[in-house]
Amino acid sequence: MTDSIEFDLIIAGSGLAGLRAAIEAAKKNQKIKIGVIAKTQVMRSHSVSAEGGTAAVIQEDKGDTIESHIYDTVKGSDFLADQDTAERLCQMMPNEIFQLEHWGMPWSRQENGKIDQRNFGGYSFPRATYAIDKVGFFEMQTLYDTCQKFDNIEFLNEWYITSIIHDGKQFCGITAIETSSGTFYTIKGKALIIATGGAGRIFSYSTYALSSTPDGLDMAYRAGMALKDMEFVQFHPTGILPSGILITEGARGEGGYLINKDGDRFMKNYAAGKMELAPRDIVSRSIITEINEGRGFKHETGEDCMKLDLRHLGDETIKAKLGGIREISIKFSGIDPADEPIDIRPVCHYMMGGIHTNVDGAAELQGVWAAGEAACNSVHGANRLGANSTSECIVWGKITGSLAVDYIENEHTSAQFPTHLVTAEETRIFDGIFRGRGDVNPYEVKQEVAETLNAKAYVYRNHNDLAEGLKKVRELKQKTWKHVDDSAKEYNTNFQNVMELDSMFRVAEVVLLGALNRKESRGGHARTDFPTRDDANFLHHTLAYYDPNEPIMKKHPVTITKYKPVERKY
Amino acid sequence: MERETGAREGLKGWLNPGKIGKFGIERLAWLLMRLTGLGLLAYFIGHIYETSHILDGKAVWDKSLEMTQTTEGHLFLALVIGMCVFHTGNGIRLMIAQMGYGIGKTERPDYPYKPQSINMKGKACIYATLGMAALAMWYGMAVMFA
Amino acid sequence: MATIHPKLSEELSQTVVSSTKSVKLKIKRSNPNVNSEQKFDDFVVPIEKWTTVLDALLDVKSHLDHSVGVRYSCRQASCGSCGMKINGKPALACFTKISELNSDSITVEPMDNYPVVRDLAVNMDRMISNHKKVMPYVIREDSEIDAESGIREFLQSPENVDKYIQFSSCIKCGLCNSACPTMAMDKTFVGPQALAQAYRYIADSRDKGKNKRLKVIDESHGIWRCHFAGSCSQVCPKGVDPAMGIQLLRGYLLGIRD
Amino acid sequence: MMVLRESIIMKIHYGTAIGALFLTVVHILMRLTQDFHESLQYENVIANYENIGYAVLLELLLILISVHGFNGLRVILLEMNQGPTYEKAVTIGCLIGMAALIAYGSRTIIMTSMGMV
Ligand SMILES: Cc1cc2nc3c(=O)[nH]c(=O)nc-3n(C[C@H](O)[C@H](O)[C@H](O)COP(=O)(O)OP(=O)(O)OC[C@H]3O[C@@H](n4cnc5c(N)ncnc54)[C@H](O)[C@@H]3O)c2cc1C
Ligand code: HEM
Ligand code: SF4
Ligand code: F3S
Ligand code: FES
Repeated sequence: MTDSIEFDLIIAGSGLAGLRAAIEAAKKNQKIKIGVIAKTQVMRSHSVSAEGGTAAVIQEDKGDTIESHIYDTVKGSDFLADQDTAERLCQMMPNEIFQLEHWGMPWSRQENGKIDQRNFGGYSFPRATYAIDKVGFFEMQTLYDTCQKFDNIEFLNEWYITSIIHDGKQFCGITAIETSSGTFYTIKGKALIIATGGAGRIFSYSTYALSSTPDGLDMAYRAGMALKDMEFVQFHPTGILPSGILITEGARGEGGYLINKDGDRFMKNYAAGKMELAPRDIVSRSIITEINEGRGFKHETGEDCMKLDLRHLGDETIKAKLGGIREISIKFSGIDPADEPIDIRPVCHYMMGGIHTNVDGAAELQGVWAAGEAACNSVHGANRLGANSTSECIVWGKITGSLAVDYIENEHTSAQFPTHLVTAEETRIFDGIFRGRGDVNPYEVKQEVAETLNAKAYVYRNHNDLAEGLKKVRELKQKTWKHVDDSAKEYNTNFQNVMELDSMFRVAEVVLLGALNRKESRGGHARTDFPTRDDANFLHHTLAYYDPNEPIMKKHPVTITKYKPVERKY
Repeated sequence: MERETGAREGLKGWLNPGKIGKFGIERLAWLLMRLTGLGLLAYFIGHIYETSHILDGKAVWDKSLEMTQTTEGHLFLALVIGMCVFHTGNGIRLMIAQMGYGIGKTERPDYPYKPQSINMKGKACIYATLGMAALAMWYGMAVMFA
Repeated sequence: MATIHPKLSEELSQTVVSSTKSVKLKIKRSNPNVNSEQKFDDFVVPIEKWTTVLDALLDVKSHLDHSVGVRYSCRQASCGSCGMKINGKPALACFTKISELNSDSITVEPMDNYPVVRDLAVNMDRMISNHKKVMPYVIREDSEIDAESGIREFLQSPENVDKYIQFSSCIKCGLCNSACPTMAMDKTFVGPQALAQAYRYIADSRDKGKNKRLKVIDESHGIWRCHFAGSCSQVCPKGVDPAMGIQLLRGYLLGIRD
Repeated sequence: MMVLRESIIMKIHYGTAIGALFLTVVHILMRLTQDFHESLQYENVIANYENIGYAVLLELLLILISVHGFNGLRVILLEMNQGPTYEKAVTIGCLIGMAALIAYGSRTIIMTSMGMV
C-alpha cells in the first residue's frame, strides 16, 4: 500500500494562481486544511519570471474605463474570447491591485504616491501596473509572504504530481512523488485546484522556465478533462538571443523601437496606429515577414533576428524602469541597452489554451477547478494581451479558491476511494517508465520534440509543416526513450524529466492536431495557406479529449455578449 | 537535526576565510576579531594572575616580571599589543557600522550589484587598523628590545 | 577524463559536438541517504562564450550522466533554485558564465551549511521556516479589503519605495546563508536571508509590525549572532545587501533609530 | 544574564567596550609618564596602587573588561554548539568565570591600595 496523506483542499502548483487561491481559501475558512503542492520549491515557480505588468483599470480619473479594458481584451483575442469571462477579469482586477498593494506589493509609484501604470501592447490606455520590470517576481513574493500568515496552508515543496484520482463522478485525490525521498504518495482531498501553469517548454526556443512542462495539463487530460484551444500559442516578439529569455513588452511600452536592417521602424507598415505597441501576434508576424523578405539581421549564432533599440530612453530611465532586462541583456548577451540595440526574435511565450473550464474556473470533473495559465477559461481567446495573464492568475486564483471552499463546506459525501487507480498509476510510472528499458536518450528526444514544434508550428504555419511535425512527433514517440538510468530514489530528476517527456508527447499532439484542423488565421495561429480569419467556419473553441489512440477533437461555442466580431485593425 | 549539524561547514568555515577574493577582507577581519578577543581574554586572565603577585612581595613580583623579560616574552607582549590595537580599532569600526553608520543608504540596486555595506570606507578602516596594529607592535618591540 | 554512466554509453547519441572550446567540469557527487560516500566526477563539456555553469550542468545531465542531482528552474536568475559553490565560491549556476571564470577546470559543489539531499541539491527547510518566523508580511489591522469598500491604495512615494525595494529583491536562493560564518556553526541562527526580510517589512511605510518582528529577532540566536562579516552581501546575486539590512535593524534595537 | 534580553546584553557589551577603551587610554597614558621599564618597578607599582583614584580606575577597568571579555567568550561558545543544557552551562560558566576573575583581581587591587602588602 502506498503512503497516504489527506487535505481538504489540494492546490497543484505554487505560481501566482496557486498562491492566490491558497490565500483566498485560507482566509475564507480557517478550519480547512490546505495543501499547496508543487514540483518546484517555495517561490521558484515560473511566475517569478513575469516582467512587464499586470493590467487593471485604476485610473478612471484620467479617463480609463473598464468597458475599454474589456473591449481591448476581446479585440486582442481576435474575437475568440468568451466575453463574459473577459468582463469578469476586467471588473475584478482593480480591487485586486489594491489588495496586493495592501499586502505589501512594491508597485512603482507616481510622485504623488499613487500606483503608476505603463503602456502595453494592444491597449487603448496605459494600464499595465508595474513594479520596475519584475512584476511577477514581486507578486509572487507578496503572495508567498502573505501565505505565511495562515497556519492552515501547508506547502509541500518539490512534490511531483503524477495523476488525478476520481471515481468517475467526482474528485478523490492525487498521486505524487516526494522528490527528495522518491516516495510515492496518495494524497486524498475533497477539492483540487489545478494551477500548474503553462507548457511552453514543448518549444525549444522559449521564454519559459525549464520547469514549465505540460505535466499539469496532461494529468487533467488523462483524467478525462478536455484541453481547449491548444493550437493558440503566443510568440512574444522580443526574446533575447541566444537564450530566449524575455525582453519585456514594457521595453516598448516605455518607448523602445523595433528596427530592421535598414534602420526603419518597420511596424509603421503593419500597424501604423499602434506601431511597436500592437498586440503580440501582429508584431511577431511582422518581424517574421521582415526577416523572410530579407530585412533581418544575422546573429552570431546564425539565427535571423531584429533589433530592439532602447538607446534613446537614456541610462537612467532604463535603470529605473527596466532594471531587470538591463541585467539580463548585459549578463546574457553582453549588451548594455543604453549603448547598443538588443538582438531579438519571436519566442514561444504563452499558451492561450489549457484545461477547459467555465467562467468560474470549474473544470468538467466535479470538485476540480483550474486557474492561471493551466486553465483555459477563454479569457484570452486566440491571442492574449500582455499583462492580462498575471491578472488572470490572480482573479481566477481568488474565484476558484473561494468556490472550492464553498464546495468543501457543503460536505460532498466522498464515495469509495478508487484504490485500483492508484495501483494502475503506480504501474504506469514505475513499471512503464522507471523500470523501462531502452537505448534512446530521452533528453535528446525531448530536444527533438521541442525543435520539431519550433520548426513546424512557429509564428507562421501551413498544412505541410504541421502534418510533417505531427508525423515526426508520433515517430519519436515510438522510440525506446522510456527508461530511467538513474536508479536512486532520492532526488531523481532523471525520472521526473522522462515523465515530463511522456506528457509532452500527448500535449504536443493536441497542439499540432488543433493547428491542422483550424484552417484559418486568427490571433496566435497564423496559416500561410489560410491567411484570413474565417468566422463562418471557425468562430468556435477546439476541445481535445484523451483517447489512447488519437485525441478526440470537438467544437465548443464562443460566448459573445456585446461585441460582434469585426475586422481587427491597429 | 543531526544531519543538519553535519552539513555545516563548522570550524572550517571559521578558520578558513579563503582567498581574500572569496569573501573579502571583511571576513578576515571577522576572524581576527574573534581570535584577538579570545587572545586578549586569555592574556587578561594571565595578567590579573601576574599582577596578583604584587601581594607576595618584591621578590616574587620581580621574578614574575622576569618571565616576560625574555625574547619570547617580548615577542608575546608585542603580540598582545598588536591584538589589542587591532581588536580596539576594529571594535570601533564594528560599533559604528552596527549602529547603522557608514554602510551606505538603501536604494534601488542597479546591475552589476555592489553591496553598499561592503565599501571602501570599511575596507580602508580594516587596512588602517591592521597597519596600526603592526606599527604598535613594532613600536612596542623597539621599546622593549631597547 | 569523462566518467560515463555505464548504461548511458549504450544509448544511441545523436548529438554532434560543434563547439571548438571545452572545459572540464568537476561535479561533487553524494547521496547521503544511501551512504556517506562523496566523490568528484569529471566531465568534459563544450562551451560557447554565453554558456553558463547551469547550461554546462544540464549538458552533462542530458548527454553524459542523467543522474546528476541539481535544482533549477528559471535559468535567468530570478527563481533562486540553482545556488551552489562554483570554484569554491557560492553563486547561482545560471548567472555565472563559464567565460568569466577564466579557468579550464570548474568545480561545482553543493552550498555549505545546508544538508545535502543529493549531489548539488540541498535541503532548504530551515531557511524556509526561518523566513516564516520573522513574519514576512505587512502587519496591520486593515490589510484585507473587498471590492464593495471601494478602498484604494495606501499612498507611498517613490522615495519610500526605495527604502525597502532592494531588500524586496531577495530571491531566497540561500547563498547568503551558505556564506555566513555564523551559519557555519550555529544551527539555530536565523540567518541573513530572514533578517534582511525582517528589515524589508519594517522599512515599508505601510507596515506596523515593527515591535513584533524586533521581538522575534532579539533572542540568543537572533540578530546579535551577526558580526558583520559581510560575506552574505559579498555573494548575494541580487544586490539585496543583507548585511546592511541587519545593521540597520540593530539601530532600532540599540535605540538609535525609530 | 539568562533573564536579560539579548539586546540588553549586547548594549552592555558595547558599553563595556567603550568604557574599557576610555579607561585603557588613561591607563596607558599613565604608564607613559614613566619609562616603560621603570613603570614596572615594584615600588612604583605599589605607589600607583596607593593612589586611590588610580585604584578605582583599575577596579573599573577590571570589571568592564571581565564583563566584556567573558560575554565575548559566551557569544563564541553559543555559536559553537547549541542546545538548552549547553547554553545554560555556557551562560553560568561565563558568569562564574567573570565573577571569579573580578573577585580575584579586586583582591589584588584592594589589598595593595590599602597597603596590605
Ligand atoms: C518570461 C515571461 C514573462 C511574462 N511576463 C508577463 C507579464 O509581464 N504580464 C503578464 O500578465 N503575464 C506575463 N507572463 C505570463 C505569466 O507569467 C504566466 O502566465 C503566469 O505566471 C502563470 O502562472 P501560473 O500560476 O498559472 O503558473 P506557474 O507560475 O507556471 O506555476 C506552475 C506551478 O505548477 C507547478 N507544477 C507544474 N507541474 C507540476 C506537477 N506535475 N506536479 C506538481 N507541481 C507542478 C510548478 O511547480 C509551479 O509551482 C510572462 C510569462 C513569461 C514566460
Ligand atoms: C578596549 C577596547 C575594546 C573594544 C572597543 C572592544 C570592542 C568589541 C566589540 C565591538 C565586540 C563585538 C564584535 C562583534 O559584534 O562581532 C567585541 C567582541 C569581543 N571582545 Fe572586545 N573590545 C575591546 C577590548 C576587549 C578586551 C580587552 C577583551 C578581552 C578581555 C575583549 C574580548 C572580546 C571578545 C572575547 C569578544 C567576542 C569576539 C567576537 O564576538 O567576535 N575585548 N569587542
Ligand atoms: S539575500 Fe541575496 S543571497 Fe540571500 S537569499 Fe536573498 S537573494 Fe539570495
Ligand atoms: S555573513 Fe553573517 S555575520 Fe552577519 S553580515 Fe552577513 S550575517
Ligand atoms: S535557475 Fe532560477 S536562479 Fe538559476
